[in-house]
Amino acid sequence: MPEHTLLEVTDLVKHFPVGGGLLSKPTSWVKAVDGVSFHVAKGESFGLVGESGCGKTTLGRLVMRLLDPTAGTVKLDGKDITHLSRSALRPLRQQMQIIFQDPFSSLDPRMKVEAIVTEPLRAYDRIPRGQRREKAVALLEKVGLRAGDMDKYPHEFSGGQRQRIGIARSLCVRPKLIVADEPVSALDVSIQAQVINLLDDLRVEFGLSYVFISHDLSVVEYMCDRIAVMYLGGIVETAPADVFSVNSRHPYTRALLAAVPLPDPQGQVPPAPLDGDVPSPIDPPAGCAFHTRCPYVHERCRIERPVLAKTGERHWVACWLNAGAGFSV
Amino acid sequence: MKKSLFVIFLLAVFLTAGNVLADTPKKGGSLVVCQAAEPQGLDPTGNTAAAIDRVVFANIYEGLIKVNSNGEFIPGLAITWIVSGDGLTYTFHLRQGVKFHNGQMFNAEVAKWNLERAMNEKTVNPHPEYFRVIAKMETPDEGTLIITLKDVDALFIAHMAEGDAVMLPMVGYKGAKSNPVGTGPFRFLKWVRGDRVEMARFDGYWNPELPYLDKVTFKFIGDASAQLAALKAGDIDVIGGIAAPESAMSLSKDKRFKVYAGTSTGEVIMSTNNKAAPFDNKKVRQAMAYAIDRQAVVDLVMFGYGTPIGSHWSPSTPYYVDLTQKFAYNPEKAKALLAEAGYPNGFDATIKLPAIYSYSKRAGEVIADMLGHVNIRLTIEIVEWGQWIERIFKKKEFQLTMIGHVEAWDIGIYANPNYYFQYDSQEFRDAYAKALKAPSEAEKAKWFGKCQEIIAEDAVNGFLFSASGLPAMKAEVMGWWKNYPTIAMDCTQVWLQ
Amino acid sequence: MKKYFTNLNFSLGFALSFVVIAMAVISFAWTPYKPNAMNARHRLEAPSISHPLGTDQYGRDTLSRVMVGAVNSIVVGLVTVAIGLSLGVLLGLISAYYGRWADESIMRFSDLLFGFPAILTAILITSILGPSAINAMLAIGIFYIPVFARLTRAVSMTLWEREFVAAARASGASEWAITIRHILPNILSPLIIQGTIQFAVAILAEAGLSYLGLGAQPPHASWGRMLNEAQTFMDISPWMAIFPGVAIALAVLGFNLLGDGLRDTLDPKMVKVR
Amino acid sequence: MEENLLEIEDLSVHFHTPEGIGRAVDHVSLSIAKGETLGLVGESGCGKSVTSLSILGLIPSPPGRIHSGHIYFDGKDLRSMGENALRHVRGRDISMIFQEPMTSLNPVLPIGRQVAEPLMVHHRISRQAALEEAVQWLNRVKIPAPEKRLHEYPHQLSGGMRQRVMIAMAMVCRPRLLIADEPTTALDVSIQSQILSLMEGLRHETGMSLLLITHDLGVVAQMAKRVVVMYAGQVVEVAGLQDLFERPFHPYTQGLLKSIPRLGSRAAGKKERLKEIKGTVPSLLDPVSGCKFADRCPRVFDVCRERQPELEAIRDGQQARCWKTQFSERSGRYA
Amino acid sequence: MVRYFIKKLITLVVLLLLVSITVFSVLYVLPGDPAQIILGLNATEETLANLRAELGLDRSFWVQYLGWIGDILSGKGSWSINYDMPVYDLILSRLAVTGPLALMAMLIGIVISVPLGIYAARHQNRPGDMIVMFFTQLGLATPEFWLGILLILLFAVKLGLFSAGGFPGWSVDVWGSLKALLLPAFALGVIRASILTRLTRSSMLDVLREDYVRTARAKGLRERSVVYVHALKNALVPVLTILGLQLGQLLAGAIIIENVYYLPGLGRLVFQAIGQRDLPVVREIVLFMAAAVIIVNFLVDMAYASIDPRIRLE
Repeated sequence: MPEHTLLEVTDLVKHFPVGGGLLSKPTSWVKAVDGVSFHVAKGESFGLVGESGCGKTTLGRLVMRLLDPTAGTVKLDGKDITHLSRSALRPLRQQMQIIFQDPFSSLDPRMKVEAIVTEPLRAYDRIPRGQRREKAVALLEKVGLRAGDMDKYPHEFSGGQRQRIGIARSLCVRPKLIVADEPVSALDVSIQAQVINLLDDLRVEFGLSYVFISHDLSVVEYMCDRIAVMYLGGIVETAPADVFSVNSRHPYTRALLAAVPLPDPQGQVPPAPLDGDVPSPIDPPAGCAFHTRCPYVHERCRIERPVLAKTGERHWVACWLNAGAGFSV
Repeated sequence: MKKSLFVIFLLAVFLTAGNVLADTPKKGGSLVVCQAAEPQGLDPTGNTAAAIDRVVFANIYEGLIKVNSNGEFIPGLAITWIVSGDGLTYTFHLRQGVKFHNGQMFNAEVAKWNLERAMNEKTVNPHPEYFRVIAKMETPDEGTLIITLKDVDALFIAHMAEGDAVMLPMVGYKGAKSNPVGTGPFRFLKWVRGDRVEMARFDGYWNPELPYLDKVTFKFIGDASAQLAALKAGDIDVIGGIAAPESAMSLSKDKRFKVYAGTSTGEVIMSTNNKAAPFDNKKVRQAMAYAIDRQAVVDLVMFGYGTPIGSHWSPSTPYYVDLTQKFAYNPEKAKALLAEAGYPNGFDATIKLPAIYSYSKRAGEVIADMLGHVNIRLTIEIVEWGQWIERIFKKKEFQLTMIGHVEAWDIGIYANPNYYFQYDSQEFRDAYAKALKAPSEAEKAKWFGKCQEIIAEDAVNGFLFSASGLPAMKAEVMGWWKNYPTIAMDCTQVWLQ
Repeated sequence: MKKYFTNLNFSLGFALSFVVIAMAVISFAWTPYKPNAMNARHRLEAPSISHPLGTDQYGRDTLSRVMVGAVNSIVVGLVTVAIGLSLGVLLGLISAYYGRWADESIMRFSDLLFGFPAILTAILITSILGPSAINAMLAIGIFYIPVFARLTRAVSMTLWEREFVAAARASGASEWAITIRHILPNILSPLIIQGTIQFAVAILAEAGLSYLGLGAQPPHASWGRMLNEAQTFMDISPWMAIFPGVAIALAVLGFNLLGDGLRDTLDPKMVKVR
Repeated sequence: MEENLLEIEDLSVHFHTPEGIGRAVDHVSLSIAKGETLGLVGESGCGKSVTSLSILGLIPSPPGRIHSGHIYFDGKDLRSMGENALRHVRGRDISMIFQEPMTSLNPVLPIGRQVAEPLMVHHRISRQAALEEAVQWLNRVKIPAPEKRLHEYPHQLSGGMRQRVMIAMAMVCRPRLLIADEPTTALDVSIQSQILSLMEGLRHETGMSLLLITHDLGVVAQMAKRVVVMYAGQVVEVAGLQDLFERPFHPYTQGLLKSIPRLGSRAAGKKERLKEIKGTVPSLLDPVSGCKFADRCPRVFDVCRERQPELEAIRDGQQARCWKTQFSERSGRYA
Repeated sequence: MVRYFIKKLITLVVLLLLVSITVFSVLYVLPGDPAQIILGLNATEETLANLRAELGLDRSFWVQYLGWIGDILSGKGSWSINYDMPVYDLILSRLAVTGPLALMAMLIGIVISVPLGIYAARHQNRPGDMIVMFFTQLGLATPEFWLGILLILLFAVKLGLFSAGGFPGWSVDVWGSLKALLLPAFALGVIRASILTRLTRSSMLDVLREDYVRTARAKGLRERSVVYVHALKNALVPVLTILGLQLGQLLAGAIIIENVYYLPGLGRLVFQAIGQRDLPVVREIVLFMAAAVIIVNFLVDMAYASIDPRIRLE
């Protein structure tokens, strides 16, 4: 394990109750995150990729302790924050911040930009108004907005600009870790590039670590140093970005990669690499969660759940084929 | 033993009737009578509510003695009654061959049983004291009932003529509340709750000439304007008593209808809590009496349909003394009296008005305005009937209230210091006791008159007016009572032209 | 402010409510006659120059009484909305925040209240406490608690799920700070809108209770009771039954339109919660 | 040149809002040949969806209104057709599928009914027969156990299945043109590839034309033969697939292509900084006198801000709306 | 569906139980002695005590409550003090007035509102819509009892076409009884229609903006089937909720209009029974009314489920 591990997540589990009321117990549980371990080094950009419902967003919020995990631990800078109370967490919030997907929902429509970007400051100490404004100006300029935007309301901005405001807010307390939850998914292509570049620049400038969550493989590959692929609440593979597209080993990862339409003039549609839908996270398949759709499924996959096994430099795969017989495609 | 004898023959009834009616009565037809309040059960011996008596008394049920429209006692199930000289023994000669609607026979035994039932300690008769004056009863034969009283009771005959003393059959009396059986001219058909009570001519009535009508329906329409509309639309023939005098006003202008502005037994009074300051001060009460312009009250509240009174006695009841001039309207005198009583700047008080009676609400508003002119500032609080009973009548949590006392001969309530207005006067109690034991008419008149004067002088309550019964009907309805000296709407001799 | 007045609903509503409020305010200083002064010589008069809306059965001036009645209606509106807002918002916030059993029990409580027919409950309340203006307000106000609680709950529940709340949490804001800084400002405009509409509803409800004799007590003028008194005089002086009703309708129309106008301008997408 | 199945000429659609008139579609012309797949590409709000909705007269009105222009389908002007005649074109000759398969299906009707409905309306066949055909189509779009599914409701299906139902519904009358408005945007990539290959298969089988509206250049690259690029309500470039990706002419098109990260670039050892297009899309409400892209264009000239360029041909099958076309011809300053 | 049904049913039962306890305790503390009211002002203390014992008023709260619930569950019900008959029969006879009144009002409301609402939605912001919306605003602002009074003024006082109130009774005069209910039902119905029209309109507008309506149009459906098949069924869901709420409230809440027209309905009965302290009647009717509201809501939930497969198939 590399030195300077900033974030360490071990066997994290989150189950959400379904149904249930005043008198009745929940009828079932959504196993949104089901035993996930990973770590993020200082300055590293770690990508979490997967299809909708795979648990990546829940995982992001668990890391931020916006949700309380059902089991497992989260360590930030070596400190176990899994069971810290809200007030005990408060000082630690300076070290980690989050950026959200929806630039409309993530900004309070009744707050002015100045108040929004400096909100993280208000949780700690009373900073004089003048100083706050100075800080806000600096932040806005850092993300490419103007000081004059400070007294506007969010609805006066376009989607890309709002996302910049969200980024400014997350930078306010100089965090070490930023969880970016689909930060560019809601943006138009031409705006996406602006935000991606901004995030990339900021990372260098502030020495940030990212947990970068996205469903878009191209963006994740571009942004991240290491990529984890999630399927039904579990990580099936983590691989360094530079080998991800060519040397990934899990059948699901390969299928995903094959399904991405490349912006090159092919003029034809390749056959779909996967059939059927993702099973329900309420009742995930036994054994390997992917076995219902896996073209290489064999007996063991149906019974026993594979664990992540190292197959290369910083490259781990949870698949019986890889772990056992040294499978390669 | 010298006996005085009152014998009034049936013939006399016919004579009286003949005088009243302009034409020869015709038989047949049906009549729909409207009354505001629906009775709560149909047994007058279990409840004093006037609504019950109005429907069933004299129509379905009869007592030993009846009252005619002039307030005179006439034979009912007793043909004659003889009172002994000492006023203690009453010998009733009962009518022979009288049948109840269910075929049971009426006789002295039944009469005795009824009276005993009313005095019984488990009784729910609201006035057991009417009967508990009886020391013993004898039934020498089927047609004779001899009652011996413990003490002289001047009102015994009057009480025997009230709804509390009607005769029920020994078999079938238990259902009286919903299925009344009596000896009256009409037999009960059905009661559609919330709407009407129907009764039909009883063919076995002891007077084969009566009643004239084949069917009588009592319909309950609570609101004045709906009553009026129903009468105009022809849905009903008679409004037993118009609740809103404004309706009488508009009806009396219409040739198709007639309205009688007769008298009733009721007195509308501003009941005053005589134990609550400042009303425990006689001068304050008298000042209020001066401050009230009774004729104006009658005009504003009743549109003129009513008679001002000066004491707790209705002009239609025997022995009435007109005391209205005792405290003739004089606001200056009222102010002077108030000042004397220590209230030169007047005072504030609350008057609680029962919500169910529009006359009392209206009278309350008018009185509040009038007393305001002498600086008695009244706050009006409308009280729902259940609350009125609980808070005002039982717990006496009030200063002033407004209510009509409809029972005849009820001046005795002033002899009870625990009655809700809490009037405590030995002088009155003595006078009342004397009145009750008065052996002669002259003595009775003297002492009942004295009673009226005492409470008038003490200005116990604000004596306002006796409301007219205000029966209204189609022009062709004949024989309806003009005055209501008792609580009944006697249809026995009503006929249609 | 200009954007409000370009809205027809708002302008009309504002004008009507202004008239009603002005009527009430003026009545404190001046009415054509003393509203409670009886005059046996002038009773049941038809509208004329000296009595523009006629007189009632005691000869009181209807215009004066309609003016004073406006005070009554406005006070009822204010008090009931205040009752509903203060308790309803609190319950709604608790319900939305704690969810689970707190939510469940508060919502069942409001179901229970909704299960009782409103008028009937009002009648029961007044028969226990006695009929009075204050008790009528209480009876109406109680029904506003679930109205505002549901609205607050519905709106704030979606707010708690919004990402800016998560962002505030991630910034270390306490739950209390989030409620004050984010939730309350965002539920304010739906509450104002609903409050205006409930204000109108309260005027209607009070008129109904007064009509049954359960509202303001005589001699104080209230529109509903004036109508009740007028009913028996309908064939003698029908105008008595007209003007108080017109007053009610205009006042309610005014505040309803005001509410709709506010909704149009403040919060076009707001869902009406029953 | 092949015969065009659909021809849109100089179409303008305006939205009347309290804030002013929004020119959602501004003099747009395009055509689709028989059997062709045309890709219509652009960012949100560029007018691509409005263009497609106006073909069948489905613009929400108010506030939208077709201001001018013609839409010819098979030679007939759809705009001058009566509502009733146009209704017979909808669902029979031209079908549509939409982005959100959840909201585009009626939640309270069973899917069989919804799929069969166009048949009952246009072919006037009995419900039974229509349902039988619906089963066949559900089968063709690879919905397992279609007989059973007939009676199910949209919420019981996954997103991918719903979009298959939408496709079946659009196909039952064998339309000659299918308009697919962002058909896979709401879906995951693995489902997207299923839907795309299904659509391509059906197009191939039936020989219908396909108007594919998308913002995803990758999807276009797989499906289309020819591409129309829209920006701020205008067509800015029309090109064959190869030309578009290899020789994009309009600076906007060029910018788009350079601004997307390409999968596999890290493995190839090159992480180049993305070329971003600065600024944001202008509001449709503001009347712009010059080129609408001028404010964001890296090579803007004075003339760009003053006059609007026309769509000009650059080479066979490629057109662009840019003053560059003029310069390249007259002064050769640009190639 | 079955799960949903059972869940709703349990809620219903719990709610009814809570209502019954609430009703009973409220009436338990209600001041006013029924015995005194029955026997009148001059009754003696002894007679009063006798009657109280007979009515069971001297027993403890829980004994009375359990006795009452027992009577209700056994189908016996209680006995009216005033009317001396089973309260069930009393309710039934009054329901014969209030029931038809509520249904007629509802019917009038629906018949007016649904077509108008759809019309207004389809002509949004055009003159027709504005006129409809204006009248519904007026309707919302008009107290129903005032409308009732105005109707009396016009049809009874001026034109003499109707009587100003009262009810002849079904057994006496069916036509007359219907006629007696017409004006009050109209007054109630018109006010309800205002609410329902606005609701139908806004619900319809929402639905008409939905994607699946666009889909239906794109399929080439006739506008009629787009509106009445695809849109209406969805639009009716919120309308149904309010409809149920209104019907429940009408069954219970016609008190005022019954007072305006002097109809011997449930509302008037309970209003009077409170004044007379006929507690068995009050209790049972309040429970009945609350149950009516709750049960109608339950039925609405079920109707909902049958319209909306998302609930039905949960």
